[in-house]
Amino acid sequence: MRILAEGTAPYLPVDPDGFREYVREHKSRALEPKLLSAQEAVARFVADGDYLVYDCNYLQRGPSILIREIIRQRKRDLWLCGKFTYVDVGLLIGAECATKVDCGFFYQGKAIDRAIDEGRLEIYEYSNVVMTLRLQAGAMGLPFLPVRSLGGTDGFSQSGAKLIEDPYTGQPITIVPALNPDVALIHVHQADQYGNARVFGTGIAHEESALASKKVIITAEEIIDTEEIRSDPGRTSIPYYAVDAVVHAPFGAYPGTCQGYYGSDTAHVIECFGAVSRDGVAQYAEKWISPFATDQEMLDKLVGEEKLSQLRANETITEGYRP
Amino acid sequence: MRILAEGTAPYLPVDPDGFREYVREHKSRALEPKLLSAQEAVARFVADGDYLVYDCNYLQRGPSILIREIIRQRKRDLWLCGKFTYVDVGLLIGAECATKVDCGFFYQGKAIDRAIDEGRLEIYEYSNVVMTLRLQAGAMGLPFLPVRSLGGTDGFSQSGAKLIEDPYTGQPITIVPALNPDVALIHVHQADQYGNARVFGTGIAHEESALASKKVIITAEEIIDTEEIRSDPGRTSIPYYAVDAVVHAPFGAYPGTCQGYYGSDTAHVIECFGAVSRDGVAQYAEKWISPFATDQEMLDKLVGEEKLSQLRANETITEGYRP
Amino acid sequence: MTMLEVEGTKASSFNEREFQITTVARMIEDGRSYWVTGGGTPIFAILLGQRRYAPNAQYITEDGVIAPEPMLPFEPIMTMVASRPSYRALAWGTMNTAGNHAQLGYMDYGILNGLQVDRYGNINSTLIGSGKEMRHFGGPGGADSIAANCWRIILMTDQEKRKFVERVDFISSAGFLDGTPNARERAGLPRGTGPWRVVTPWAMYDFDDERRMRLIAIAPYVTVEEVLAECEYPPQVAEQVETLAVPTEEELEVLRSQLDVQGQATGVRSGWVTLEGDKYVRQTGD
Amino acid sequence: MTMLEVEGTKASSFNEREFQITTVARMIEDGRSYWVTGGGTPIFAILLGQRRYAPNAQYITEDGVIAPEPMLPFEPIMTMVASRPSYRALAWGTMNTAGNHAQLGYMDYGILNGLQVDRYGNINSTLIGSGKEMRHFGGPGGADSIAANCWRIILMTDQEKRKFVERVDFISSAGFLDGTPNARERAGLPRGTGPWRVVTPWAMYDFDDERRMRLIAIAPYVTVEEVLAECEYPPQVAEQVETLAVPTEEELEVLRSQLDVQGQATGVRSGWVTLEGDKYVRQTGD
Repeated sequence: MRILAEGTAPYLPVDPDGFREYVREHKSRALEPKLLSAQEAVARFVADGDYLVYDCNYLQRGPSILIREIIRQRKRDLWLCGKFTYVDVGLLIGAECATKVDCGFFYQGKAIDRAIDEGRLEIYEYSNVVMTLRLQAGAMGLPFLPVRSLGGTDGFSQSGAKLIEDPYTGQPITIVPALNPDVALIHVHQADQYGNARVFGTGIAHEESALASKKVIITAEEIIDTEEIRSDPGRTSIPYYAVDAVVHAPFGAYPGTCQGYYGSDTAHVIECFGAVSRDGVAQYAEKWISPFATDQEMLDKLVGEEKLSQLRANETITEGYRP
Repeated sequence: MRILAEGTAPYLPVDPDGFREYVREHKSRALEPKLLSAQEAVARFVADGDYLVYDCNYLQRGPSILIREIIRQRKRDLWLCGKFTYVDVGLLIGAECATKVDCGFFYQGKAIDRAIDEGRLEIYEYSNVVMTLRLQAGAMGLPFLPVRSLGGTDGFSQSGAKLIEDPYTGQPITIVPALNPDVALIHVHQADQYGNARVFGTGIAHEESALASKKVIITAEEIIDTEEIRSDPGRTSIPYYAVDAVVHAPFGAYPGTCQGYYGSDTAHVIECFGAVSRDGVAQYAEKWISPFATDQEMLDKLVGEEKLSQLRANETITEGYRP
Repeated sequence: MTMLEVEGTKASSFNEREFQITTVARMIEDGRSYWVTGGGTPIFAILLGQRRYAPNAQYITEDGVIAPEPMLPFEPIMTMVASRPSYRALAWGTMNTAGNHAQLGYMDYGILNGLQVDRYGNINSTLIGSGKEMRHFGGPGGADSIAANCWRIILMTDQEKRKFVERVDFISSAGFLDGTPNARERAGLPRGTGPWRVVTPWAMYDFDDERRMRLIAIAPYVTVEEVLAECEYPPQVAEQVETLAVPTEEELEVLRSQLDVQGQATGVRSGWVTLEGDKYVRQTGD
Repeated sequence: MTMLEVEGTKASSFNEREFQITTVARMIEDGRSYWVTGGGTPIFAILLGQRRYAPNAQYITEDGVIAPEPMLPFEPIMTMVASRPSYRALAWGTMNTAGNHAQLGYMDYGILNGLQVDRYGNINSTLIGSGKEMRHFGGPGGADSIAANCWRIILMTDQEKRKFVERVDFISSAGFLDGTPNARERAGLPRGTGPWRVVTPWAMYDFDDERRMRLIAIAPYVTVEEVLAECEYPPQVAEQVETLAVPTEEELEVLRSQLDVQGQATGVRSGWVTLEGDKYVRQTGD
């Protein structure tokens, strides 16, 4: 059994026993109310220097409200899990909140080019599934998982992966280090006050991200009664004990879509792409984030009731999204 | 990176590439009707010498109808995945259908004692979760998975596990070989004619068992229209392309319970324990299996409409089991 | 000194199995999580503990039922993958759900049964004897994962000579293995875990600094000598062996009328104990 | 000889992107499974193929949508984790669902985009240039897993000199790597997989026995010389280079009125082609 090759990138240290001890000390197994405002949740649970994972992205059932809150609170030096993202990486880098990214995919633009040119951004190379698999390893409490891709690519060389001789087949097999982020942000359709959360429709790695992470903030379109959770336990995607904060966030995925609940605000979506493309994140933040103490204020004043009603009406498909 | 210790038991060869090639050649990705009788399904898809996994067990939402059919068809030399079983292992060994078992748990009795004494049974030692994890490795197309248990036990020595130096932490970690059974039997609440299957409530490893196995037989309480599947895709537990045969089997878990649908037949359940305990499997089969050409005939003649209605009525809990 | 005393009316008549269950029920810590094997005494101990002392203790079963409010009583055998034990859970998963969450450190306690236990808390549920005399039992089931991954393990077993041995015939579920420092870690098991208490109908044990099983308390109806006579390998004995408090009528009411109504757990191989004068006395001839 | 000819009325006017999409749509094999990247031309190719030629071809997207009957057209960008593309699926999962099923060999074909491709079919979607001139693009997304695990890979890219190179600036998704026998297997990738076709608006390539990209067909509006002029590194050229059939009116009707109604895919960097006499001619100045 030999290590045949290894990538050279730094990666978050692999420490399953340390993660267990964190869980033991910091995660409550009691049913405790966890409702917080977005402001409080980010202030308490997102620290400068944290490794941050969010599920889905700013445009598709992502925790967009918390990404804006992170920018508002000027968090610094975040390390991003860049799986299946579009504009979020660009926004967080353009706003100078992030300095490292494990890359699966992100929408590229001058905001990112400039950060690279100025030496403000390190990129380590993976791919989407490889990142969700690293999260799965983290969510299983394991140090690593094998994977049948990444091997042979230049991404492999600039990652934390290793090529080993499989002790069962004798053949080469790639393994990737478990990922246990400091903090996970996950937007869901419904949650109760304890953090039992329901996602409807497809997702990227919401369950894995929550279970793999030390601190977990759930934003939920609807807060539902625990009675409802107990009446259909098969619909629970994330159990309460993995969750530290629950934020009631109707339109929390705005300007993105929250499938089954509302469509995206296409004009705003294009504006996001523009901000990242032409290095205009500061202006974007000046318009959509900094003038407002809370996201709700932005939704009220800048988007308005009529537009929001329209976005709800645009989502004509509800099959499969209402239990 | 070193192998520090290894178990000595034989295990099904680990061959992810071979499994892929089997899938490529034998599993249809087209939507094709797959309805078969239990008789046809077992005749076509269970071969002597096969490694057999079934999910749950003879008493709890298991494919009891197929276990009886295997005994009726006198299949021989099966290797059983003995996770979370009660009387099934004893029944299949007492009926001389099986000669090997990977042991997580099974109800022990004279039927098994005698098989051991007569040298007709090999037992390899794992545990329930270790077996479901081996199935998960198989269901991910990977050669092995790490696990945080089994190490240090005598089970480890009599298994296919290995203790290796973790290339990430430098600490010892146990790895277990992926399991890709020849055939999986899974009882579900609902399925369509293509094999899209829904399980409600908890389970052991139904999804993992289906995806890990070469041949998959689904028995379903209800055959539903594909339109219904498409109206709530979040409820699909197993996708059609993993499935080879769909058997319409109301009361297919009898004498066991099928949660949300019917309770168990307690008298018959006790009879099963008795058959395994006192080496009376032959008599059990003579009463419940061999006189009948099909399970339906047994249900009609030996159990009867009234008893079956009662078992349905006994299941008063339906919350969470009806979409 | 009396250990695990609770408020209530001391029962004047109960059986030893009920004593064992109430003892563990009183150890249930509020707000903590328990991974319990589905059948037998562990599930009754957690259910009784929740009802009497620890309403916010939560449990998970091997089939991935998370924090249920089960419909009682259970049908015989039907303690997992069945509707009554799964009732009103907060989430339903599978066996790998339970296994993964335990590997992550989310399970504070595991409560187990076993055939045999040895001086280092290793548990056997696989086979007894060796060679021609060997008899294979059911295997560890979920116990191997519970014993490996929960932070603290409570083993519920019988006080019988052949069950308390120097070295179990087969280690199905890891205790402290050979008892050397870090033996568990060297075997790949999570740091900081291991056996915590062993509770029988007669006695309670913990593990000393050298990871050896130690008698710390006995039932009021037995003596230390009687307990030690039922240990093939003598455990360490604490300087002060305490006396465990007897069940209360309130506990027995819950246990008998809501939980084990068919006497499945409490009826098994269990002697009867009655108050005679000011002493609890085992009825012999059981 | 004309390749991929289908029944229908030959269109007299179409753009090159439409030509590329219809070419791939005609390659869709009925009853097979496709893992397609959510955005851009691959999804339109499979949708068009299903509608015209292969009603029982199925596809899965990176977010675990299995065999949907999507509501068309999609909103801009909203091709995954959104209700219209997920509509009437047979199952909904997550990214690991898609990844696992692909690792198991359930995905017959993958259809991909890329920035750059080299003579061994390696795909770059990460960065162009090196040193000070280096520019980072978005990364492989799901393409690395698609390229590694699907049985056959179809790459859809542009016919531009800088895109067809000897060695890509960065291997984001594995082709035949250094082209030596079993290079993929030595890198831990599944046996028997690899690039299968490259389709541009001008041409189609396969891979020869030595795993080198080879020109096998061209559009009727270009010559082999024009194609080769748009390859920085010259590919192998088949003995007989065939001519690809043009889109039919029926295909364009579906593509324009049901699929890409906003011209998102077909409008991008694409020249117009019209029938002049008996020849299809590219309109210059695009």
